[in-house]
Amino acid sequence: MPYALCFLLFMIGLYCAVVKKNMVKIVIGITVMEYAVNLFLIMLGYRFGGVAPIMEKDTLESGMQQFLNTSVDPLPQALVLTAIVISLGSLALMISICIRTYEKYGTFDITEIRRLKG
Amino acid sequence: MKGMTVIVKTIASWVKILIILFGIYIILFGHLTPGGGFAGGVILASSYVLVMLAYGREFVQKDLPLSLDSKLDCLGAFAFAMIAILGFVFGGTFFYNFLSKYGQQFKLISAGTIPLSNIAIGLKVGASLFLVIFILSTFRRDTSGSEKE
Amino acid sequence: MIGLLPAFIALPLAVAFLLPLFGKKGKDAATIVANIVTVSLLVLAVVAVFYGQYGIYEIGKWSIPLGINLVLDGLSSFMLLAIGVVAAAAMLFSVRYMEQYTAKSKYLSLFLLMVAGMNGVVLSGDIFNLFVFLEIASLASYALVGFGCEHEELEASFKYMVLGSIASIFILFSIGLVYGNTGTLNMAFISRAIQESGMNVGLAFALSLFIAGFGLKAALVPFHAWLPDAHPSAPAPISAMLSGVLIKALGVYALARVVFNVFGVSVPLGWTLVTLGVLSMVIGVFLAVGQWDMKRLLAYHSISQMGYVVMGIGLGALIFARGGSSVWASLAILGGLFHLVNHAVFKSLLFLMSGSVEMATGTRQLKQLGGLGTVMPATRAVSFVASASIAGVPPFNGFWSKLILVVSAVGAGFYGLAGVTVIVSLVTLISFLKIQRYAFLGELPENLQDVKENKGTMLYAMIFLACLCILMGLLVLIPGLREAVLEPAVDVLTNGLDYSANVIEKSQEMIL
Amino acid sequence: MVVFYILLVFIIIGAIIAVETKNLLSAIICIGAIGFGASLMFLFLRAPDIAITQIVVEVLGLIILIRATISRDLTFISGDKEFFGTVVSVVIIFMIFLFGIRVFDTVPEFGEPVFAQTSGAASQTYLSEGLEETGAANIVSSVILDFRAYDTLGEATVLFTSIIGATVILRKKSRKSLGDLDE
Repeated sequence: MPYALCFLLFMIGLYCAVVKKNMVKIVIGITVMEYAVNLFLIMLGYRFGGVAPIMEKDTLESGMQQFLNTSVDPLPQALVLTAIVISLGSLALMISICIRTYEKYGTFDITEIRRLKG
Repeated sequence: MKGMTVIVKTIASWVKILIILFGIYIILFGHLTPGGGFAGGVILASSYVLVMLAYGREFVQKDLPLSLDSKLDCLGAFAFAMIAILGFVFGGTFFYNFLSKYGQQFKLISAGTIPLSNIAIGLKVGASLFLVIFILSTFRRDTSGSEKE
Repeated sequence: MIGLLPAFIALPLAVAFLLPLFGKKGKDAATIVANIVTVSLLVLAVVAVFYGQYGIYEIGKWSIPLGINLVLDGLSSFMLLAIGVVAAAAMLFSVRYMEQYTAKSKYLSLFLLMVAGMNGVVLSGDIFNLFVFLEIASLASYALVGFGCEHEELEASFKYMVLGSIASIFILFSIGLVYGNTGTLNMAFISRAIQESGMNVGLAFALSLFIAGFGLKAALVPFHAWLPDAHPSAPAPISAMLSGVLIKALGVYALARVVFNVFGVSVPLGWTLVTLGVLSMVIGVFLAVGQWDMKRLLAYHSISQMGYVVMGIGLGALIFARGGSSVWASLAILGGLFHLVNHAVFKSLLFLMSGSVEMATGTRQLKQLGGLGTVMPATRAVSFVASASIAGVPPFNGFWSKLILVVSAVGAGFYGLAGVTVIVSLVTLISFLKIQRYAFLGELPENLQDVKENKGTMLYAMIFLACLCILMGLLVLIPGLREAVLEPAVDVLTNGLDYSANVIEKSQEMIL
Repeated sequence: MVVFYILLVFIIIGAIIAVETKNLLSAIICIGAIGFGASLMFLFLRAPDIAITQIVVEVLGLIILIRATISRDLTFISGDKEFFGTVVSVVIIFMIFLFGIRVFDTVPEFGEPVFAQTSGAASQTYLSEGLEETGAANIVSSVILDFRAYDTLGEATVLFTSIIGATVILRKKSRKSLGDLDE
């Protein structure tokens, strides 16, 4: 069920990116989609009553087996860390294209831009 | 833009140091506690963004010139690639953690190349994110020609 | 050779990190360094192909599935060769062509990053790593499409970036689904898990998202909207890179790898690929005929020619899934892959030619050109070679790959497909006659009287590719070359699901 | 468990407002709210590394996004929508949603991660051997910088590429005048 809500978020983002005509709105839609995917990946690794995959000094003493049986999955966390940075990079590039386009055309509306281009 | 009032400037100059210290802590202890090169690098970048908001862009230019910033960006990325290549030189495989046996578990000096990679990434991320925010905010708004090339 | 595999990625990356430091003064040094890098990558790729020793490289000494592995097999070395050839030619061409733009050292850096990203995609054996390198190549290409910073370039770049980002997110989402189903990210282990458990709804959905994502990157027809804007807007060497190898490495290669080696072929999948291919072939070519902008016409032909490649590969998959004769199936795949590398050569040559014409005359509208054959004889000659190749005129390379595709379609009993292939080829011929007629024959307009041929590196790059166009027919005609270059690549796809067993076995040998 | 639903519903409401509001600035503020909701969610999902990174990246991302709209005369979107096109895309997206929702039956239930059910999964080895092999107590750190360090190189490169791309896109003059060419 949490997955379904996550998928709903993904679809809201997709709707925004596909339907909206404003460049900033399109960027917002893509950002929402990225959040949805990141949440989905982290959710895949969660387990009820889990602990973070970070060892303390007393973890070794109190027993590795305990840690192994309760820790959440570290691999999706590593993936999402990468994905967040990638999305930040593409956000920066997208916004710079938006600003430059605004400077050229004076509008964020893509239908308007297409009309101006002729 | 001349910046904000004296109160804001004074507080910002003190808080900047705290933020930088916090960023360095996050970077250095990335292999022991939550955080790491990326989070710490972004925190470092945000300290200079704070100074830029408080004092205006010209002041930051004196403190951290754009050319130095982009050099740091390139050098950080190159240092990370060099760590990978050093793994090839010393261990025979790309990205081999050739220092992993040094140090003591749960101490600052442990985990071989991981803290080194964290430092390189922190440098790179901090420099590059400050650079992008700086050029985004200066674009077509100042006429002093601070943009390169 | 296997020990040198990371050099394909590390060398361009390390140089790309350092190039922006050169700045304005060291521009010439930066150009020379970048050219040395692309040429040495080409040499490495040639060594990789002809050394003929395939294997895996485990990064950081972590055996899979713990770490990430690089896989060098027939298909990836074949793609490395295509990337190396086009990158070397386009870089040589940029030496003079890019003088009309500013920020050249950053251009060179982005160019090398794009090459590194493509090499990374082609070599990677890990699905998430493939995604990361795909993003590097895509981001570099978004920035390069907008390099001119004029109205059309920015609009095209934004459109390309939005569709490309959506494609990337689709791919990431399906990576999540695959991980949720199989618990691993290594392609060999995913493939083994799928073979053990069989397909289910989740994996089928992930596969369709993969097809949509990689199809968007490859600009197959329902997803082609960005290509006719993006490819003409980029500077000419970048158009050559985009049309020549980027859509192949990020789109077709990744699609073939995922479909054949990870998920395994099936009849509906084969039909999907064939349908996508035929749609791209037909719609692309009919949209192309009406264009008057030279680069836009070439861009539409890219869609059409990619259709040939996907059709060939899909036909192979279809014949296999039906349990048909494996001779015709591998012939169809051979035709598809051979057309892929042929298209890389002649389409990049055509784009470089259009850049040369644009630089000399200042326009690329066919109606404003004419009679250039007298003032630019060398450009005219290479354009003739390239046009004849793309249209499938006999001695040139395009003819052989189209012939193989038609023969395999007829042999397997798909007469309709063979007919469509021939008709599309004829329409292609018509539209290239149009380029020849309007650009190089006829009267020279008044304002173009003092046009001069572009000398130097631009010409050398074009002549290099034109020679390849003529000589590449030998790849299928000489048995030794075919066995060295094409057959290993075809084998990777025809023995699709052996991939996982091979990789896992090699990895276990390395532990011992 | 309830906290996840509350946060997810909060995020979805934020997303709907961000998508539908006419004011660009409030849309961006909503994105910030979504980001902080996601960050809290990561914290409750026991991913503190991601939570920290998400929150700092969110701050910088907001600065970048606000830069795109502030001091522009156009913070409000005007103009009518194409009704037909909107309805068609909503219907298509809704159908994909209805089809796609069945897909999640194939992944393990929420709270029972796949790595615990698969024998020989890489994550089990990361947890059991990570400290011994790499010496890092933070397993996520050992994964991103040692086991999968090659991904991190790619990630740093993506950031580098986008920064170079942004400087290229925002440079003052893109073409030289014809006189410079003949040098």
